[in-house]
Amino acid sequence: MSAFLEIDTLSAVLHGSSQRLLRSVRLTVDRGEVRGLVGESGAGKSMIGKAVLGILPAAVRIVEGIIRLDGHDILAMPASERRRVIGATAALIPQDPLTALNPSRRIGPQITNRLVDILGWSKAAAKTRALELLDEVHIDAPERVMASYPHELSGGMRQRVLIASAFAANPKLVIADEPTTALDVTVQKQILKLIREMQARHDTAMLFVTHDLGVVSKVCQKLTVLYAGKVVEDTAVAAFFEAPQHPYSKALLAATPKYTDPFASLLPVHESVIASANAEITAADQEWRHGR
Amino acid sequence: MILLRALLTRLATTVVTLFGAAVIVFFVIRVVPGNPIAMMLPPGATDEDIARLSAHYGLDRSIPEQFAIWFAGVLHGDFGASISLRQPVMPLVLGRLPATLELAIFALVLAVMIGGAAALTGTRLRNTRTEAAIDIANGVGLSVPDFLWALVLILLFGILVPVFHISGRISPSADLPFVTQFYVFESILRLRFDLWWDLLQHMFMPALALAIPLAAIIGQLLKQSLKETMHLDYVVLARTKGYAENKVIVSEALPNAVLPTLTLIGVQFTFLIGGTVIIERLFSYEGLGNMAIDAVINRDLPLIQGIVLVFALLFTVVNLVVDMTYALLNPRLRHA
Amino acid sequence: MAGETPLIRVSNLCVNLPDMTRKPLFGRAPLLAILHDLTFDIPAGSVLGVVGQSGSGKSTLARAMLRLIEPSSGQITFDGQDIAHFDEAALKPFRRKAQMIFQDPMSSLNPRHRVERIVATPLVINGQNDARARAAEALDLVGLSRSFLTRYPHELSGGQRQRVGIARAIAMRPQFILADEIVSGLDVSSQAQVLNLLERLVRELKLTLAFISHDLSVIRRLCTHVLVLRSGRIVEHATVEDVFGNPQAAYTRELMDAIPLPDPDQPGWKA
Amino acid sequence: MPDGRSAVKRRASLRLWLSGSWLALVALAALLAPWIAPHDPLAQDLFAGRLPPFFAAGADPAYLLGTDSLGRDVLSRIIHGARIALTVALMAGVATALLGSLLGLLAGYLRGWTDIVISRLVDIWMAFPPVLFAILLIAVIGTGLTSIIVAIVVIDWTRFCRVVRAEAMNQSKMDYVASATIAGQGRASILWREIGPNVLPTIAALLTLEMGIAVIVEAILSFVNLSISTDAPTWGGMIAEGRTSIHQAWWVLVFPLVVLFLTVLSFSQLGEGLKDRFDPVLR
Repeated sequence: MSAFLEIDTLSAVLHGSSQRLLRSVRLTVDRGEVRGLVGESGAGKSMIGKAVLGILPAAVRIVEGIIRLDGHDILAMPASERRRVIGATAALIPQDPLTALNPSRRIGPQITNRLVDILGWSKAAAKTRALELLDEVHIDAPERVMASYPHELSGGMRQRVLIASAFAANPKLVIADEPTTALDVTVQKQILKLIREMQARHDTAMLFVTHDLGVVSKVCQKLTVLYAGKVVEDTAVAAFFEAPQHPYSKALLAATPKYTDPFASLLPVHESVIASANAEITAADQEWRHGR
Repeated sequence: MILLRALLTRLATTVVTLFGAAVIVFFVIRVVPGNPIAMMLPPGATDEDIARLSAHYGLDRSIPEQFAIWFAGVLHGDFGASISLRQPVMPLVLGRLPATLELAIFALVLAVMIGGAAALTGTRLRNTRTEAAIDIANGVGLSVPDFLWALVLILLFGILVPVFHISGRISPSADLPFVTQFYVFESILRLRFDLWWDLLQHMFMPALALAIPLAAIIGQLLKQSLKETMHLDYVVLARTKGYAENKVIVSEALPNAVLPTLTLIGVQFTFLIGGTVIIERLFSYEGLGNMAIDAVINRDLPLIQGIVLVFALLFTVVNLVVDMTYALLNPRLRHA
Repeated sequence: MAGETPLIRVSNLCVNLPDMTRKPLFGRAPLLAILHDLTFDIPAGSVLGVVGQSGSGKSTLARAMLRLIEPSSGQITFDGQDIAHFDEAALKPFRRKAQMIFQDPMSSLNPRHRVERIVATPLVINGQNDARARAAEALDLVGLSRSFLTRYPHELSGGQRQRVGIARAIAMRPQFILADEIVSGLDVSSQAQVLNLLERLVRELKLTLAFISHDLSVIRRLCTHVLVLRSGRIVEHATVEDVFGNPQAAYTRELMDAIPLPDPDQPGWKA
Repeated sequence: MPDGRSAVKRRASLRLWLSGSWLALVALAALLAPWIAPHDPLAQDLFAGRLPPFFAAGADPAYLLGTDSLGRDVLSRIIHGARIALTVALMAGVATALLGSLLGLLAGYLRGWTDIVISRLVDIWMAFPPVLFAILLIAVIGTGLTSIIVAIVVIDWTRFCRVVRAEAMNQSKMDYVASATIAGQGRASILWREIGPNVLPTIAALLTLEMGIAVIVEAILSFVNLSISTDAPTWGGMIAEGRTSIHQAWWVLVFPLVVLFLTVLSFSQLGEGLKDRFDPVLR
């Protein structure tokens, strides 16, 4: 059986430019698997998630490639159809819990609205489901939280609500876009454990976008490393932390701080590594232009 | 509780503002060089005439004394008597205020409708030629003040294609059953839709002139905050849930994007009311502003003071109402 | 280092600030105690790491120590002088000796000034006549070529901007520098570079440094002493070896355990 | 988004170019009025009253844009009117900007009592309808060019004060101000060297807007017969006169109205264009 999410030779450009932001990206996420998507700022990691969810900014244009979600070739679909398929099969856990909840609405409807408006559940059924989900994400007083406004909850609580909301419609794929970057470390730990727990319970495929290799080592089984929109390494997490293959991945790991080993970590990325990675990109671009 | 305390604090500052306004109007007329009595009398009046008239209006007393007397009267609702119209100021002003209020509110409604439609359309069709066209229209709309728009409208729809009335508040031939001065309001209550329609036809041109700059400002600001809101995570999240674009804009983005526009409308609405002064003059609309200009031309000091104070009161009330609405609409403040 | 007078001695420092979240729509906000009775020393030549989560008061501490805000009570003794309640005129000598590097260089570098002006202005203000030459020198020290002198902040990368912030601070040849979360906005590769640079400068220029961060790994790398803050109170204050080798406070332990190390087998993370 | 940015830039430079050209034309007309105006703007010729413009039937080619009811040449009056319009725009605009911005900067940066007093004054000022205030002031201090300029400054300083105060407050919160404090810069120096340059584009945009408004205020005052003198060739006075004879001679209203409209529009577009041009991030 083929993977649940399949991205094949996906390339995207900025409108009106020939410079590629994504360079023939290829990756798969299987059912029940968490794949980390790692890179520094500007590597295009969030853009891949956005492309899958159909929320790319208007200025970014996909020029080639296939995104197959549960067997549907979503790029080939008309927009309204695509919206329906994505809404029914995929969900997003966003980065910033402060801005990801509508400040003028109570929590309850924000969890249930997809069920009621898009999937046609009854209000009562949706409410039962929401209470069940809030219990799953370990929120103690679900009734009270449902009646609250976002500003009345702490950052950690809001992120729990967002996770509950993401899993509400039993999605087959969840895309987590830097879900703990805005949180304090102690809260981050709880949220990471929760995401892992929810993913296992619902047996979802998950694409976990992050810049933090430490986080990857905690929640992912597979890992894709991006540099300038190009996949430089695609491997299993255990193997990666054992011995990263690509020089850039190696440098990235060496630059990641580790208080247990302060002097073997936090090493600057050597210029020669950047130079060779850039040369690789140039070569790939030439080949790509040639092939078209 | 906090809201109540805020309201009281706000009322206190409002009182200070109004008192300051009263002081300034009073003293501008008296302290600045130029004898108000000499302004009142026709050229060629003798010194004796001036002295007699001064005594009659109490203008021979010291200025602080005059102010005390006048202000004591104001606190009792007595604004003195108009010199040119030989009637008490208060009923005169109250008789004209409804006409101005109806005009200003109609203009506000037009501005919100036009500006809101422009903002929503621009957001829905962002990064297209339509949005660029809306941007340009907004830019022109807010660069040119109501006075010029009024002249342009008079020229286009009063003279070139005469489809609207450009003078007066209601057709002179209409016989008026009204007991209040709120004609539009009362015509609906009395089910006199013929009169209602006639009133609207008269109001449309001046109201549109007043509305265009405000509509452009609303259109520009609301579109900008809508577009910013469209990038926020909760809106993006709604899109991933499968909602159609229109629904996302109207039910997710709009309720939050409207708040900054609302605070702006407060100040801008007072500007709009201020604009009625000259617009009423242009369209010979019998409102407070038209009366104010006559009062200045006739050097009718008590009437000028009364009208300016009523405007000041109106402005501060508008600001108060807008602030309170903002607090009520914002869940952060409502549940503080 | 024991016995030596510390460069900075903070005693019984309290800071109360207006609470903007409870500020009524109109009128004054109620006061909220941010820092409660803090007492600690920073010995000359040491690097003190201040760690805490959001709301711990670490940025308020930074602003109080550099007298951007006036403490509500307590003393801040710098070089033997209590500067806690000095006015700007009296602070003038202190301003020459203590500098700060800010978290967000987009906000801390004036967008309308070129790099040269940004780095040289403090020198000019303090009456240095060779300000331009020293600005260029400072740029050399942080490893930026002189061609950067004529650029505007928005033309630089995040790491470069942060270097300009460092150059501005060291150009004054201060005794003390306070760095407030200066690497939290950077990618790991630039982060490592900036930390290496800072470490070299501390050594070469014999600086005393207070380094505020939420990241214990970074503190472990750079600092000699650690101060752990929680809700405006000191939870633990010791040398870096003691804190990491044998943390006394349960909170410190909890903070350390919560850091996700790049290691799939880290204890405490299994489900 | 370089793509969107370049479109914005293109539009900004087009707008700068168009509005700048029109204002240059008006300025040129104002400077050279005595030499380029075909007639004396005050000369009446009662036999040549209400002549239509050159393209209409019955026109006299000597009067390109026709004549008003007193037989005065419309084109010459527009050209001479540019002098008065630009004088008012420049003097009133600059003086208003100076007064309002200074108070706004002080209130926004110093806060405390300075802010309370200035803000309260602004509140009181905003409680008056500006047009009525202007008419009242002119009625009291008398008509004439200086009076108009004084009235505009007295009334419109709040426009600068409010915006500049808010902007100065925003800028004061930026870390570059904290950084300057740490460097030992005094308050005056911070206000002038650090905050000033960041508020300047806002002031520049407001200034050109204010120039347009000043021209309008002059027109409004002419309209209620309180401007300079009924004879003097001001655009507002021509419009007022044109309004009364609109059914007989539309051109007396239309030409000065078009000129006034374009001038006011150009002033504000110039301001917006300059603001974008000055922005180091957009540039």
